[in-house]
Amino acid sequence: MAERCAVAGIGQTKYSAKRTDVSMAGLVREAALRALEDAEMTWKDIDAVVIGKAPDLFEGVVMPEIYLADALGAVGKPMMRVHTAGSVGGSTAIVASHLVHGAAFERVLTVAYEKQSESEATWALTVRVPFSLPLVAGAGGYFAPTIRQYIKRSGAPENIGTMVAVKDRLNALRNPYAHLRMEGINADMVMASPMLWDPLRYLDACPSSDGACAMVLTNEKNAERVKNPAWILATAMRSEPISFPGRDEVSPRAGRDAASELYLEGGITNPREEIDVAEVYVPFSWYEPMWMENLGFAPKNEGWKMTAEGATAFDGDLPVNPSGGVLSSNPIGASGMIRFAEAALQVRGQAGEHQVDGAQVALGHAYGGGSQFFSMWLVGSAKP
Amino acid sequence: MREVALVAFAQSPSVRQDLRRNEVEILTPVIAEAIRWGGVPRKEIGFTCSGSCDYLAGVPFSFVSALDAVGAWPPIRESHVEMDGAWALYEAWVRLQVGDVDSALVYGFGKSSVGDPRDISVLQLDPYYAAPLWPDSVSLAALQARALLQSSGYTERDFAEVVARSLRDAKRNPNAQVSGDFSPDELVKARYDVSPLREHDCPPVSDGAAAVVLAAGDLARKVCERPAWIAGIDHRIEAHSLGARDLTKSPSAALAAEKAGMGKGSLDVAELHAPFSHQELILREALGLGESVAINPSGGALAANPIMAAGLIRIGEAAQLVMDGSAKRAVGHATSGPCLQQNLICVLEAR
Amino acid sequence: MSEESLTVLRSPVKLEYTFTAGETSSRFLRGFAEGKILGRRCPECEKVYVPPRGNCPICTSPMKEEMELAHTGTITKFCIVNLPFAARQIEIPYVSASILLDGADVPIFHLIQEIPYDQIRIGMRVEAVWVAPDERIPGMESITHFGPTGEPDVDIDLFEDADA
Amino acid sequence: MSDLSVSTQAEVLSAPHVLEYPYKRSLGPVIGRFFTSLRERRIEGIRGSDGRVIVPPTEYDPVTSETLSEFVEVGQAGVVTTWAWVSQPRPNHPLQQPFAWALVRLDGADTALLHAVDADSESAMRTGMRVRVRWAAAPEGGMRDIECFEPEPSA
Repeated sequence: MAERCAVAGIGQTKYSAKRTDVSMAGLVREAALRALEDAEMTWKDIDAVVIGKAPDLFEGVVMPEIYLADALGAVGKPMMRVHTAGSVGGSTAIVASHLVHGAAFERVLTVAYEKQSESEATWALTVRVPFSLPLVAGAGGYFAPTIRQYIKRSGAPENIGTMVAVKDRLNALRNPYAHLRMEGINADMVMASPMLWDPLRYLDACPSSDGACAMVLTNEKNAERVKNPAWILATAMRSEPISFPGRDEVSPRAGRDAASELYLEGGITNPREEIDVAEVYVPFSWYEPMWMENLGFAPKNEGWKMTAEGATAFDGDLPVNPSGGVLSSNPIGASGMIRFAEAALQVRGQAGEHQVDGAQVALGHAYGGGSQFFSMWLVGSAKP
Repeated sequence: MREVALVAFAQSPSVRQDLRRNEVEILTPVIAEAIRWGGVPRKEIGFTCSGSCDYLAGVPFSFVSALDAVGAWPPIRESHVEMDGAWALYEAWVRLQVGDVDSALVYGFGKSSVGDPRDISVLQLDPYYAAPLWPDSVSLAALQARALLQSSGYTERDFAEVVARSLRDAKRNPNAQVSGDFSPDELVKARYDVSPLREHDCPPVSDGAAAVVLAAGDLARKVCERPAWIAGIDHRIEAHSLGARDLTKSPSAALAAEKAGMGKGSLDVAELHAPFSHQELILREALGLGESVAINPSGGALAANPIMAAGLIRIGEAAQLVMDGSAKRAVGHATSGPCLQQNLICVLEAR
Repeated sequence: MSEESLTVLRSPVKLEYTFTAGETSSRFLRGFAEGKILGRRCPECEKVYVPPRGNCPICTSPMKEEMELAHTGTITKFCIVNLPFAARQIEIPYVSASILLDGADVPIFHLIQEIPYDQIRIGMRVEAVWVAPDERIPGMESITHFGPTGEPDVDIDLFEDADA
Repeated sequence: MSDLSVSTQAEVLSAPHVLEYPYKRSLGPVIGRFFTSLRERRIEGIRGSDGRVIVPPTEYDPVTSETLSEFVEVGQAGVVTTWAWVSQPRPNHPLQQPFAWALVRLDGADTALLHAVDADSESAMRTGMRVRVRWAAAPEGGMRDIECFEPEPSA
């Protein structure tokens, strides 16, 4: 087994529509400092910095690690920038863990962020490219058709999406960092919100947020100096092309293959039983049942039953997105790392109001592009 | 540290403007050649990592379509850095150190002809203090060149000699875009672009791609007669604001070289990623490269500069010389950011 | 000059590009000017791609064999767009759909019209509606939209995996 | 020099494509204060961990990465530490007639500020010369409130 790796510190910013009180450096700095304080470390304890974010068009800053070197204490150190579209927050954490697992770095700071209020998310995602029709209307427009296929194929009742939208927003009320904290959120509110990309309504969709998430990953020796580190049990990444004959976009094989490798490496034979809590990348409500099937928690076409039966609720047998998930906070570049970090918080027993009692093994999951990039990790309270 | 080697390197001819092909069409034959030459069947490659820049193509997610050049089916372990392909090689090297994977495909690509790289590079700068003034990449390099002229014995003729040697060597490089016989005296009479830099002191605008196959331990020995072993690889970054840096030095290059163990043995050749002629002089001093070390026999970035691949090409060219037996120990260098702010050193040797 | 301190910097960015469609795409786009929808077939996988690409995304072999595709096809997925996003160039609501043309193995992406949006469904048969011949340009805009053919729906078996 | 551009197929289509957006950048405490003072025609640096006065003020120390907060007003003239002559200004450049980019260490500052110098010709430029700020007529908040620098008239 390569050098063990653990999460020793976690930092998040308050996610919100606009952070007008900080510069971009100030935003990432806030998360990084909190992660260092959590790990009881300072800048000079860090050996390398790995930063991740989604397209640079959001902020209009090319390769921002160049400008952010000073703010993240990277001067004189290795610094890398990962970009795998929506899954980037997760893949950045995995790249950082490889620096520990493989390349003998003792303490690595990894940060993922997006400051979408510098422009508009929809603009950056719908840049009109010559010779193509301007049909795609933001991420919702891209994924709504695939959701329609799932509904047709699985026979899921129409209200499953609404149930997820309500559940995640209720969970968000227990998370001080969440962007949307909607007191009294209920099905009627979701059903009353405007239909944007049939079948997705406004409240079926994630917000656009400014935010950053950071973690300090360490090797075994350093992890032992921290109380209840989150041990990395397994990591997995898979990619597939965006368009080819017979592609199953509803449950992409890249997601299934990544999950099976993850469980093999993590010694998981029955994910539904052995995983206590899952932070899953659900930017549009319907993706919860779809990812339950893709991740092997439910048989094909039956993921929606977990939502319907309350299995994925905060008090269900597999709580999904107790933090409120992407539906409640979505700085795109950071959202994947927030999933990974929230999974780590759960097994460290540090998730506060949204702590799932007795969580020992947690899944962090992210996806990106046209449902074609998947990154996921399993963390545990016990050393593997 | 697990033994990892470059076992194949391929690149496209660097051209001023490839109107015929888009990025994927340029990249596909390059990856096919690297795979064919690397001896590891495409479906057995353990990890794939690439470097590119959305802004160069003017569209978000330009690296997504590039996946078509790789044949990512069944789904592959793959990652991407929004940096030069040399950093994708570093990530692949780290990935192979973990031990569960034995081979990696690494590539970098970019069509600089689509946009204007001199302006695109401005968006790398401090978005509050520098970018709003729009100092293009040649203007910043010229500030560095002037600082060097003032603080050292170098003259503009020394710049011209770097250019003359590079473009003469480039005549032997079929992938070079610019090459020829020019005398330093002739070059110093040419018109300035941004003084003190003349057009030939600056890199050409290039479209191109490069790919490398890495293999670990016995697999490398099995598929390649003379693998170019990575004896050490490291990269470091400096503070960003130009006014707070000593532009005539490259401490991050020197530190990366020390961490990569470059000094632990004599060097036959160094491929330095110096897009501007004066930067080679700064790097030679920072790395302590004496006369015995051949510099940029490929012609370097002055002869071909496909942004996002040019750094990976330096490492590939250095590895090529080890693989074909003409060098026993070589170094490939890559840079990122304005005026050599970030530098990577890869030490390659025959074993 | 207002007294309180500045909190925002206006930083307009404008970059100009010359976008090149590349060889394969240019032939595809020029086909529209002649009222044709062109695809290419992979010699190894024997699958037809539209829009065509220089190489097959599955096995990466070059795709040279070109053929003309039918102007009829089947809706594999769609969505009714109601989002008033700033950069939109089409009146909302509009329906964008993936249409698997007869003879093709991957869908193209276009508008659906001439049918009440709540009657559009997966598996519906549609055909291309072209602009007048003299208005055709090298681009998918030469087809204004796809409309219903009136044929019975097709049960699309969408989800078998390509084990290339 | 043989610049080879491959465009053998004349009918390859190309089209202009513009990426344009009016980004709105929130500034935070340090940059906000610097631009506010610029608007009032004052220039403030910030003291680094080693006591150096950094202009323009960085939020974090370039060496120790410590958060910085102590502002120090500096002079509106200073010394050119390096420069570069632009004979053909680009559309986005600060000046549209030939000019020099320069790093200017203002009186009282220990690091240099990047900006443009409106000199008559390249021969008027040399390292070590003194230049002073020329303020923009109507400040809007930002580095262009300094329109450029101009050579200080010799005494």
